[in-house]
Amino acid sequence: DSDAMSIPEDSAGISARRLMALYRTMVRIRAFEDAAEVASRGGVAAFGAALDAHAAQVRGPLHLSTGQEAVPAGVCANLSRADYLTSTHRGHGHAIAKGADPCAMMCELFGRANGTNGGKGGSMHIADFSVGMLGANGVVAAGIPIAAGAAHAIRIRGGDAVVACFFGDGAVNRGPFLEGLNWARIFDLPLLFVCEDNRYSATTATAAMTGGEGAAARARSIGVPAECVDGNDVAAVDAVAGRLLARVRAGGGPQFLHAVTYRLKGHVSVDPAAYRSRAELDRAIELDPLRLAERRLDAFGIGGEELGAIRAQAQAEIARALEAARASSAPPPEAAYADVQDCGAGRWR
Amino acid sequence: DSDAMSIPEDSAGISARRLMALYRTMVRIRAFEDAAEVASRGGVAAFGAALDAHAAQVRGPLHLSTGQEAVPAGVCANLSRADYLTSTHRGHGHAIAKGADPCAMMCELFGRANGTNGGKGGSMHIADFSVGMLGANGVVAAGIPIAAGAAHAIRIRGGDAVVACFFGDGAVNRGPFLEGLNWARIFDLPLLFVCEDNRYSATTATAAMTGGEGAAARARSIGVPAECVDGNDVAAVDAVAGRLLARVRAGGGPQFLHAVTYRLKGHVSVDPAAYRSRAELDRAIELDPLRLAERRLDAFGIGGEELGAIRAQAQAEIARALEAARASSAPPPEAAYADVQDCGAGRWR
Amino acid sequence: MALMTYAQAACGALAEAMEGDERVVALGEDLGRGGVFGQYAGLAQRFGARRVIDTPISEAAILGAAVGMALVGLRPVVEMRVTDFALCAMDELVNQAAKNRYMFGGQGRVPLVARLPAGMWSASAAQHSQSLESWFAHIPGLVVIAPASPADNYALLHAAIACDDPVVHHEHKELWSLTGEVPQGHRVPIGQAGVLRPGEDVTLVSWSKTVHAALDAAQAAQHSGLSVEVIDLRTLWPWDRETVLASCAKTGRLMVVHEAVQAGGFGAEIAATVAEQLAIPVRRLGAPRIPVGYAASLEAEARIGSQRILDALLEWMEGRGRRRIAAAND
Amino acid sequence: MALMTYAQAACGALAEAMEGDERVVALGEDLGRGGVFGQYAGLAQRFGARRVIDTPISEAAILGAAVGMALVGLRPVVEMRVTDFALCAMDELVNQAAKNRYMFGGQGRVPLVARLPAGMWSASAAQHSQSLESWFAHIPGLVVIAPASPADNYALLHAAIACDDPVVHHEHKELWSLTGEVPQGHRVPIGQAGVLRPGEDVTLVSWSKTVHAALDAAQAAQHSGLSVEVIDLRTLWPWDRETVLASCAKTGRLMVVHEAVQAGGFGAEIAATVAEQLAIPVRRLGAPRIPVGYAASLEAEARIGSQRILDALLEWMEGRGRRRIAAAND
Ligand SMILES: Cc1ncc(C[n+]2csc(CCOP(=O)(O)OP(=O)(O)O)c2C)c(N)n1
Ligand SMILES: Cc1ncc(C[n+]2csc(CCOP(=O)(O)OP(=O)(O)O)c2C)c(N)n1
Ligand SMILES: [Mg+2]
Ligand SMILES: [Mg+2]
Repeated sequence: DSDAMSIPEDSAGISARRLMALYRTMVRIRAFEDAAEVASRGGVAAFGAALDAHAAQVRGPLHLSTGQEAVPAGVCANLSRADYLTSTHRGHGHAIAKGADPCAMMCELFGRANGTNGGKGGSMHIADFSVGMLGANGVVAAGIPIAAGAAHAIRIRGGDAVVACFFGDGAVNRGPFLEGLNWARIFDLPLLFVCEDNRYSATTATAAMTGGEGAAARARSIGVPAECVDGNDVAAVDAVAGRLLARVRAGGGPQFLHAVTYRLKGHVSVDPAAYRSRAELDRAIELDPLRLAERRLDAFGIGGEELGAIRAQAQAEIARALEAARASSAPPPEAAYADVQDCGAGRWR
Repeated sequence: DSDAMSIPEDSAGISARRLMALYRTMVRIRAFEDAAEVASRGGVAAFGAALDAHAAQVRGPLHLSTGQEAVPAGVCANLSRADYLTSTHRGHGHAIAKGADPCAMMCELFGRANGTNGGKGGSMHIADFSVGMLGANGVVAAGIPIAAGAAHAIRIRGGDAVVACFFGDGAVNRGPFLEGLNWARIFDLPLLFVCEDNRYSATTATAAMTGGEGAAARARSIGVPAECVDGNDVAAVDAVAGRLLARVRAGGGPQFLHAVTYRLKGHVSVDPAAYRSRAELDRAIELDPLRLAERRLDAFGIGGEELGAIRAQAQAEIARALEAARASSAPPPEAAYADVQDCGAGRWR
Repeated sequence: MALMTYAQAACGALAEAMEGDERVVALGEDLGRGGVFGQYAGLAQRFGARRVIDTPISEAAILGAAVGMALVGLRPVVEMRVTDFALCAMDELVNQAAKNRYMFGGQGRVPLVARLPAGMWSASAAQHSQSLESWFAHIPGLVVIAPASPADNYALLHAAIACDDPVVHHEHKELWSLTGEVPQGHRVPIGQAGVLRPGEDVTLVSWSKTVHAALDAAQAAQHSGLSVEVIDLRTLWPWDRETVLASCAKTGRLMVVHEAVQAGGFGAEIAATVAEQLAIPVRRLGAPRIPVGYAASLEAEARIGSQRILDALLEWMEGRGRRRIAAAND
Repeated sequence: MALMTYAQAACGALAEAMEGDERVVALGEDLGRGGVFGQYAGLAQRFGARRVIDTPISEAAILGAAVGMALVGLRPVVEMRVTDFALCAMDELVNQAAKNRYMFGGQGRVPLVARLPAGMWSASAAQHSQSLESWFAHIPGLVVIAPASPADNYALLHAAIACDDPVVHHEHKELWSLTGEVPQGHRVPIGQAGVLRPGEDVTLVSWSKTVHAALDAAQAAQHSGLSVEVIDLRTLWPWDRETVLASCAKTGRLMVVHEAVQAGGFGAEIAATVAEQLAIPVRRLGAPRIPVGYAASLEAEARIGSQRILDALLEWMEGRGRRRIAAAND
C-alpha cells in the first residue's frame, strides 16, 4: 500500500479504485461477522440468553464490529504486512483488514485445529501473527501497553515497521491507557493509537462515564497529537490515518486517531441492546459505513453491478470459510497440553 | 479554619497571624523529620547503606518531605478536622498539618505500642484516622482511588466534609491517577487533588518520564479544573488551596492543585541523591519554604525573636516526642495477631 | 421457601441487605442494566443510581474507591464481572483492602464485598476462566467464600455483606442459571461447611460448581459399593477444619476436588492439613496446569467432571479405575 | 571463582547476558542509577539507556510493554522493585504474559524475566514484605525461581534470561548484600533442586532466604542427634519432585519451611504431593496468616528463623520442642 503516502489531505480526493478496495474490505468483514453471528446462536449464556450447545457452531462470547468496519478498513489500508496491530475483544475486523485469512479465522471460531490459533483462542483471542496481527484481547485496554512494547522493540531493534493499536471508547477510562500513551510519548515510539468510539462500553453509554473532552483531549494532554474523524466515512478514516501514519513513519512519534462510529449490534451477539432507543438505532443504520461508501461509489459512477460482484465474492469467500470450518476437526485432547511452556512441559500437576 | 473562605485572592494579602500559623506548621514538620532522620541512621538497607540494627531507633525506609512543607501546611490550613486526607509514602507533613500528634507519630516511627498505628505501620503507613488522616501508603498513587471513594461516600451519605488527596509527580504516570480523577469528575465529588511536584520520582527526574504538559494538563483533560502554584510559597499555597477548596465545598466538584516544590533530602533517608548536582541543590536551598516564610514575616516586622520562639516550641515538642518514644514499649508479640480480621481470627495457619 | 436461580438468589440477598441498611451500596460496570448476568436485575430501579452505581471500566478505581467508601462508613458490594478482570485491581484488593485495618493499627475497617465470579464460562477461553481462590485464601485480612447453590449464594452473600472484613465472594460463572430452593430468611455462617451426603469410606471435599460433580460421582460410586461422604466447603477462608477433620477421622481417607489448577490450588492446603493432623491417605484432583482453551475438546481437558472424579476415586480406592484420570496426567 | 554479593551476582549475570545477546534489555524504575539495591550498577553506563531503560512509575505498562517487546523479538528483563508492586501489573503478568503463547495457539513466545524481589525487607511493613511465589506457581505458563545464594542468583538469572517462557525471578529483599563464591561460568538448570546437606532422619525443604535458617536449624539439630537433609528447591515451578521424593523416601519424613504465609503457601503443594505419593508423615512451617507488622516485635512473629524451625523439628521428631512454635499457632 505504498500509495498511502500520496493520498490528498482531503478525503474527497480518494480514487475510485482505492475506495473500492476499502469497500471490499468492509464487505468482507461484514460478511464474516454476519455468518459468525448466525453460527453462534445458542453459543453464549449472558443477557438472559441460555446455552444451546447443540445449535451453536461458534461457542462463547462473540463481539461483532458490525457498523464499525470503516475504522479497520481505513486504518489498515495504510499498513503493510510488516507492521503490527494490537486489537480488542472486538477484533474480527482488525484481523481481516490486516490480512488474516477469513477461512482460518472461521475455523478458529468453530474451535478447529486448523484455526488461526489452533482452536485455543476463539473470537476473543483471534490473532494472526504472520500478518502482524498480534491478537484480540479479552481484557479491555490490555493491548495498549503491549502495543507500546512492540513499538519500543522496533525502535530498539531498528526497522521501518510501525504499530497500530486499536481500543474502544471504554478503554480510555482504564489505567493502561494513560500508562501506555505516556510510554509511547516519552520513548517517541512508532505507534498509531486508534480509539474506535462506538459510544458504548458494553451496556453503558460511555459519555456518562468519561470526564472531560474525551479520548483526543486526553491523548493531547499526554503529548500525543490527536485527530478526530468520522469513523463511518471510510475515505476519511483512510485519509486521516494515512496522514498520521506518515508522521509516525517519518519519526514523528506516536499519533492518536479518534474515530467516532457506532456499534449496530449488541455488545455481544446475544445482547438485545434494549438500553438504546429504536430511533437511535435507526439514525445509526442510516449512517452504516457500507451504505455511505456505496453512495460515494455511486457518485463515482460505480453502480450496483460492480458492488454486487464485490459482495458476491465476499459471500463466496465466507461460504468457503464456513464449509471449511464445518469440515475441519477439533483439536485432539493432547493439543490442550501443547504451547503451555517449554520449561516444565509434561508436568501438569 | 473558617476564615479560609475570606482569604484574598492574592496571597500577598495574607495576615501576619495566619502566616505565622502556617510557618509554625512548617517548622513543626521540619523539626519532626530532622529528628526522625537522626533516629533512623542505620535503619534501612538501600542505596548502598547497610543495616545497623543497634544504632537505629527508627527502622525501615524513611521518606522525608524536607523542603516540601509549604504544601501540606498551606492546604491543610484550609481543612477542618472533619475533612479527610489521603497521603503517600512521604506522609509526615500531611499528618502533622492535618492535626496528628507528633508524639504519637514519633512513637509509631519507633515501633511503639502507643504509636498512631500501634507500631504496625511505621513511617510509610503513618495515619491518624481521628483527625481524618486516612494514611500514608506504600504504593505510589494508591491513595487516589481511595480518596475518590471517601469523597464518594460523603456524597452518598451527605455532609459537608471534603477530601484532600496528596500524591507526587511520579504518581501521574500510574493508571490509578487517570481512573481516580475520572471517577471524581463523573461523580462530581468533593475532592481536592494535590500534586506535590518535587521534580523527582525516587532517583529519576520525573520530567523525562512524563509526556505532555504535566499534571495540571492531564487533570484538565479529564475535566478537573487545575491550578498551579509555587509550592514553596506557603501563603500562595494557602490562598490557592483555599480558593479551590471553597469551590469544592460549594459543590463545584473536584479541583486540582499542582504545587511545584523540591525535595531537599534524598528519596529515602539513606539516599545521598548523587544523581543531582550541587548547584541544583544550592539553588533549591535558597528557595527553602521556611526561609521564604521567614523573609516574608520579617517584612511584616516579625523578627528573629518571635520566630525563634516558634522554633523552640517545635523543638521542645519534638524533644518530648523523642523522649516519649524512647520510653515507650514495643507492642507485645500477641499484638501481631490483633486487627487482622474478625472472621477467622484465631486461625493463623 | 422459593425456587430461584443462583443469580436471583444473590439479587434477592443484595436487595434485602440494601433495604435493611442504607450503608450498603453496589458498584460496578453495567449494574444499571441489571448486570450482564441479571444478578442486579431491578436493583437500580428500586434503589436508584446513587446506591446501584454504574462505573467506568476502571477496575483499579472500582476496588480502590470501595476501600475509601468503606473507610468512610459505607458497606460497598463491588462487582468485578469475572475474577480474571480483578487482576486489574490486585493492588487495591491485596495491598489496600486486605491490609488497611492491620497496617493502620485497627483505626479503620474495610467492610467490602468483592464479587469475583470464578471458573469457566463455557468457551470463554484463557482470560475468562480462572479459579484463583487459593490466591485470596493466602492473603491475611481476606475472607473467601465460594457458594455452590442458590440457597448458599443467598445466605453467604448476606453473611458477606454483614461481615466487617473484606470478603472475596466467588460466585461461579456457570451457575448463574442453576435453580434451587431458597428457604425464606435462610442463613449460613461464614466458615461453616455443609455435609451434603454422608458416607463411610472416603471424604470428598469440594466447593463451588465442582460440588455438583462430586455429588454425582459419589452417587455413581455407590453403585460400586463405595460410600462417599461429600462436603461442600463453602468458605475457603476460614475453612471449616473441624468438619473436614471429623469426617476424615471417620472415613480414613480424603480426596479434594476442585476446578482450579491443582498445582498450588487450595486442595493442597486441605490435603496437607489433613495429612499433617491425621496421617491418613490423601488425594487431590484439580485441573492440569494449563490455560483453559477455547475449543470444547481443549476446554474439556481442564474440566473436573463427575466421571473424572469417579475414575479417580475408584482407581484410588479399589484399583479399578476405568481409564486414566486425565490423558496427560504425568 | 569470585566472591560477590547476591546483587552483584545478578548484575554480573545480566551484564553477561546483555553482552552475549543484543536482544536482552532491562527495564524498570531507577535502573539508570543502578537500581536502588545496586543490582543494575554500571549497566546503563555500559549498555546505554537504549538497553537499560528507565521507566515511569507505570508497573502495568512496564510489564505490558515487556510482553510486546518479547513478541517482537527482544528478551526483556523487567524490574518490579518488590513483588508487592507487581500487584499493579497482575493482568499483564497473569492474563497477558503467561497466556499469550497458549491462547494464540503458539504463534508467539514471551521470553521475559520478571524480577519480583520477595519477602521481608527489614521494618518495611505490610506492603513491602510479601512472599507470593505460590500465586505464580499456580499460573500455567509461568516459570518460578527463588535463589538463595549469590551463586544461584547468578546461575538462575542466566537460566531465566535464556528461557523462552515468561519467568518470575524472585530475588529476596534481605539477601542483596549476602556474599558468597560464584564460580566462573556457573550454571544451574531451572527445575533442579540442590541437596545442601545430606541427612537421614528427616527431609527439610525450603527456598530463598529461609534456606539459610533451615541450614542453621539442621546444624543445631545435629547436636540433638537428629540428622536433617536440607534441600534448597531453587525452582518453584517446575519444582524438582524427583529429588524431593527420593530424599523423602530415604528419610521417611518431610518438613517444608518457608517465609510465605503457611495457609495456601507452596509448602502445601509439596507436602500434599509427598503425602499423596509416599504416604509418609509431613509437616509445614510457614508464616502465620497475618500481615507483616512494622515494629520488630511484630515482624518477628512473621519470621521463620532457625530457632523456630529447630523447635518445630524437635517437637515433631522427638516430642522435645523447647517452646511452642509460634505463640499464636492455634
Ligand atoms: C478490564 C476489563 N473490564 C471489563 C471487561 C468486560 N468488558 C468486555 S468489553 C467491555 C466494554 C468495552 O467497551 P469499549 O472499550 O468501548 O469497547 P467496545 O466493546 O465498545 O468495542 C467490557 C466492560 C473486560 N473485558 N476487561
Ligand atoms: C506502584 C509503586 N511503584 C514503585 C514504588 C517505589 N517508589 C516509592 S516512592 C517512589 C517515587 C515516587 O515519586 P513521586 O510520586 O514523585 O513521590 P515522591 O517520592 O517524589 O514524593 C517510587 C518509585 C512504589 N512505592 N509503588
Ligand atoms: Mg465502545
Ligand atoms: Mg516526586
